[in-house]
Amino acid sequence: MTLFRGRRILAGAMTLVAAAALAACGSKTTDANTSAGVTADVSGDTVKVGLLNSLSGTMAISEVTVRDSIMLAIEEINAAGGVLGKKVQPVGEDGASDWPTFAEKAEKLIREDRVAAVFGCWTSASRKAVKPVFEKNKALLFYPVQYEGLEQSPYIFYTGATTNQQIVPGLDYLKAQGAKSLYLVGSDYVFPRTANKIIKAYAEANGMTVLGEDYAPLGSTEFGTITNKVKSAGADAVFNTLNGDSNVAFFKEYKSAGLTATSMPVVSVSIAEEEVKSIGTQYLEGQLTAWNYYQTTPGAANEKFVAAYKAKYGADKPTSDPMEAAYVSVYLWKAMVEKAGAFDVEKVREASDGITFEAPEGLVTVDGATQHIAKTARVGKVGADGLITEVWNSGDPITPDPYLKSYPWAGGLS
Amino acid sequence: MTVLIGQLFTGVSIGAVLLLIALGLALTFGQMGVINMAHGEFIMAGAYTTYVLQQVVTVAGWSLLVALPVAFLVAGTMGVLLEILLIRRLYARPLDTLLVTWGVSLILQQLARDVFGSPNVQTRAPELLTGNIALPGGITVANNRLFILALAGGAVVALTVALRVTPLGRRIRAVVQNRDLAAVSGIATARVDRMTFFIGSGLAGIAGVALTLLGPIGPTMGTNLIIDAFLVVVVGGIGQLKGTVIVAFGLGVLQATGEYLTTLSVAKVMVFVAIVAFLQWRPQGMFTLRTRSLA
Amino acid sequence: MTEQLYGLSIRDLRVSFDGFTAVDGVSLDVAPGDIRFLIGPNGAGKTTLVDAVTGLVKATGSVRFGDRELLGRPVHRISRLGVGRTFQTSTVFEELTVLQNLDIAAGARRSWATLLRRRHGVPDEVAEALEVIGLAGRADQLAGTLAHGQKQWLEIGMLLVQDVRLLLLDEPVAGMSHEERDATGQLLEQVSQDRTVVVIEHDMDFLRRFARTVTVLHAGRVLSEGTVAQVQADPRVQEVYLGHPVDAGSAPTATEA
Amino acid sequence: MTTVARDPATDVDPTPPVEKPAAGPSRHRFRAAAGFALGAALLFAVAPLVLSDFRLSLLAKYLCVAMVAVGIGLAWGRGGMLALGQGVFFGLGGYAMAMHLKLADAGPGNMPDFMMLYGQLDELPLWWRPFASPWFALPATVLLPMAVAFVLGSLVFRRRVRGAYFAILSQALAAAMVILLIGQQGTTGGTNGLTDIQGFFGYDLDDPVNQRMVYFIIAGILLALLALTRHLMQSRYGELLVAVRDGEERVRFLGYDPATVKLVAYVVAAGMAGLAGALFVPAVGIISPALIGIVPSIEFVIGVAVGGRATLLGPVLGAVAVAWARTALSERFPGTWTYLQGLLFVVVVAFLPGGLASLVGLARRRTDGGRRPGPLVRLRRSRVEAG
Repeated sequence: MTLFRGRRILAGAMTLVAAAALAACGSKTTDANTSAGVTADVSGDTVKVGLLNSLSGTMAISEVTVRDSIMLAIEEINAAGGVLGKKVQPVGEDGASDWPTFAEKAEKLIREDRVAAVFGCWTSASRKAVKPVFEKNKALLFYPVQYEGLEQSPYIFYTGATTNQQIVPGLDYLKAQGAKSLYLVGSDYVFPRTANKIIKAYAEANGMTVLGEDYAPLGSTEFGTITNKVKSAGADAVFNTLNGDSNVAFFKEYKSAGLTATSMPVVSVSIAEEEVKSIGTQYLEGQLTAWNYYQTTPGAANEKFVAAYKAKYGADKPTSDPMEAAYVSVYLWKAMVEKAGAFDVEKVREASDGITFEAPEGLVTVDGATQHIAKTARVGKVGADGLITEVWNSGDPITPDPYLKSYPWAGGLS
Repeated sequence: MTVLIGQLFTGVSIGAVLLLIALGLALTFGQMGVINMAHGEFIMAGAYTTYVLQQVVTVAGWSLLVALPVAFLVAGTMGVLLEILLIRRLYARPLDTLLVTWGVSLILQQLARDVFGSPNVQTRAPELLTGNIALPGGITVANNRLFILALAGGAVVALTVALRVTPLGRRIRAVVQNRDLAAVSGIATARVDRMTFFIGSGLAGIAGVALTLLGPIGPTMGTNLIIDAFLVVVVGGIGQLKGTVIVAFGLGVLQATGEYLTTLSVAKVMVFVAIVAFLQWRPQGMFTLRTRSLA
Repeated sequence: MTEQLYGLSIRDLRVSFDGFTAVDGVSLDVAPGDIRFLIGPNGAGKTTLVDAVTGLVKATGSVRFGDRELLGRPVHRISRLGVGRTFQTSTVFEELTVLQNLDIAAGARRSWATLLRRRHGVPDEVAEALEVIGLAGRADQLAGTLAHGQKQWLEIGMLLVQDVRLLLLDEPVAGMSHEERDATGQLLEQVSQDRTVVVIEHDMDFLRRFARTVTVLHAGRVLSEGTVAQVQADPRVQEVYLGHPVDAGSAPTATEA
Repeated sequence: MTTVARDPATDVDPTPPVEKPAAGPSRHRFRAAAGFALGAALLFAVAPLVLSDFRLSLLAKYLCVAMVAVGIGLAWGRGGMLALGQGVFFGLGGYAMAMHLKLADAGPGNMPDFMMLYGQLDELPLWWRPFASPWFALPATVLLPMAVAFVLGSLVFRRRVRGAYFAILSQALAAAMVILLIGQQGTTGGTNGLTDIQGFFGYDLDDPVNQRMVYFIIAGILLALLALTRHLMQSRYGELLVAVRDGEERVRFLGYDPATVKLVAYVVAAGMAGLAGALFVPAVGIISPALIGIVPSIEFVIGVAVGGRATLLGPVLGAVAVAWARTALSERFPGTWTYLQGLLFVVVVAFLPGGLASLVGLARRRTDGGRRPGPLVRLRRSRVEAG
């Protein structure tokens, strides 16, 4: 017994001594942030970049396609001579649909592999999880998915749409079509809840009424009740921010309840060509989506992208907005590095403002102040062939405004 | 009022889905004590069977009808393989079947991902089943829900009849009530176990076919269902189908009502609280085969 | 061992499962210090009677041990009133040692402070029980490695250290060799000096040698009661057992309901 | 009730046997002390020297998982309660700690960033306020999970909900907890959870030196928990717990209330999971619903099964090994980890129920020359329920 107690005290003492000794050297939160970033390893004739996507778990469905298009861009760039004369060497990691794993893998890519930039993440939760890692290590993340805005990190470039490039134009379109009332359906997570706050503020300022707002847990596939509520509310249109599997169940239920694109159109912001394929045109035909890119978007750049993608991954594989944004993000990084003449993160950031690229979605311009991208908003309609055709666009690229500062009605939101 | 009646129907149809996915478990867990976490993946196998068949039989209505027996066979065969390869070794330690079959379910999910790809696949439902019937008073009843209700009802009746009338059914019931006595009475319990597993897993396959009418068909579709299914069986009590049926519909209506009054999230939590409360009252579930071994 | 001896008094005991009445109005008295044997054909309700007395199944009527009513109390409370039992299948803790088994049995009244400390040495009552049941030499052996008879003795030993005043033993000599039966019988006689013992047994030879009184149950009712000789002479008992020869030494193999 | 004699040879015991002192207590104690010193040396001296900052922070994360595993080993390995909802307690501890650290980061009187973004709250919600004080938050990381475990445990154990029923209920609890947390995005951060934690009681967590300090605290607490668990396992209570696992009804007939016995182990395990969650937060900088649902809760169990559920060190080594394998394999073969994880579950639980520890036991017995009655003798399960 005595021996036992002794050990316990020993352990406690060791902990305290070790902690105290080390704490004495550690910096306090009040100190100026002195931690130096990790510099990328560019000593050889290659430069490493990190690809951080979920290859397993629930998000793999979407994120694998993003990984594919990033790989396509890297291949094209390498075939054309690389970046600053160096071949780009991708280092892939699996985020496994688990946010802390994303943080762990981000740290690994930055500190162990010493990559020059990381491309990836899909969900807001994974981005929020890795954001401190990139900020702490002063490393770059290119995030390719439309998101809820209200964020601006010096070490993240957002190549997908922020709210004023997707949701607000979508609402503008509905308003122009004469919609007076809306029903909001979304998955229970950050993006839909934030999007719906914006929608409610917009509706209030524009004389529309929101008749109801429902959330389903992520992955939920039981939409009987929600459809019932939607139907009895009788809104002019439904604004849908559901994610993933839930969309399939929702649209099957929607059709069963006798609701159609003509009687009550649904505008979705998370359904791209890939999702249309897995839900089935039987259920989606005629419904609306709001994005910045469709496979059918006209232009030489897109024809080239679609052809290259299908050649590499199969003729039955559609291209979609997040894939395109991911593809574009690699080219934007290349342009920034070349303008800066170096892979150094701070120099790349300084060089970013005003970089343009003739993307498949049309001309995009990097806004150095927000590190978002000016892009054209598009509303499309799902056709019988599973492709989405544009029915409206914003004309010019919309300047990103992640905090909606230029919209008076959004004053209370951020 | 219209909405309330509509909600009642929604509740019943949620119940029918719960019943379909829980029925097989009521047999394998309720009667054999095996906690098969791969049951959800057997459902998935049924759904993918529908998808594959649709590539061959292109008329949606026929492919769905053909898929029912085929999915039963496919999932049932998977169940028998699982029983022979693993579960047979584990009858003495039921809790461990939970962990082993969870491992199996991970493997099956990844297998589905590698074979069919990560994205969900789509099947075409026959047009008849995508419509609805309008009742007086503005109430609509979805055809696919009616179909599933009928399917669930049919499965329960078929299972009940099979258990009551057929020689196999009598043997299954004998083994459930007293395995040792059945064994000394000359019943090959191992074979009965295998058949029970075949039927239980086969029912999961049928549930999978039905679910293609409602939701996504993908590698992870089973994981969302398995806990709900187990809760139904646990609350329903073991050894009898009656409890499973009542509880499935009860929970369905409870969830639909809760969801209508609050939100789906709150409704799910409500259902959980109700279950804990219920088990306080009847720890062995609603109906339990009263044998002294359970006293 | 100066504690007072109590008797068991059962009045109009009824137990039913889903409409089937397993015990149907049994009344019987076991005198303090008696060794009472309960016999009867399969399905007579013997084990159910013991289940009811120990709180394992719900029952109506009255069961008094000394002046305490047992019915309606939870199992562990009844146990703390000094009523202990064994089961047909041995139920020692096979992955604990003999000593640990006995120590646990002895400790139901221990405080948490005691429980959370390690055991030091062998408590007196445990040492005593080890001697009585003849397992002193095997104290550190895992109970699962004991021979069948030794397990049954360990069970009885656990009841002794538990300091029960009423022992209810369900077929204690089933599957034992002749030598083991004798040893068990002597153990019962020794135990009954300051305790009351009720034994369910099919083994007629064992019964003839060690029973002081016998109650015959049939179809949930008391059929006959008295000394061994009285019961054997009872024509109703002979009738019931006709076609059910219960030979000495034949282990029961069928389910008793 | 079965009186049909079961053949002891075929009636395989479900749970691996309890370790038994091999020799006299003094030798045993010496061995334990030596093992403990060795573990301390490895954790405090070797690991920090050998591993890079990044790998050391990963090890800190693994050790948190190991803490949960120690508790599961006690509740499941010794007590037979397959706690499949430990993520709930891990989460409660983690959230309690993260709430305090978020408030500390924000500074007195301020609100955490996400609340203003997503909640648009004018003031801190009432139930957040106590967490501003470390004197409330720190004890809460342990006491809150213990209290929840106490309430749930007293409800279910007293009503004799056990075995599969208990496992499934605890799983459902994890699912319900996740849904609740996600639904309250404004005050809990929703699916994002609480992220971007900067400081730990005034120390900047970005500083590698402070990360190292966090690692040492975690290692020290893990050792202390091991010592506590070892004591519990070897106490009379530990023996009683095994007895309850193997024959709950029998223990009841001995005059104990098995519900209380189980409750203690369950509550202690919950406390350990809570502590682990609390320490996970400074080590990794995030707590989110993704860490506490059904899947992570089952994953806590796999390490325990692999290492050896009924042993003291098995769960710790198993948890660290599985977590390490996951990182290593998913770095090299992303995507195939799922297969391996599944196979690991199947192979270990089906064919090696005693875990890797039973291999060690096997080897040791071989060297002992089979002198003592090996617990490997397949014992038959006490079938008290059959009474």
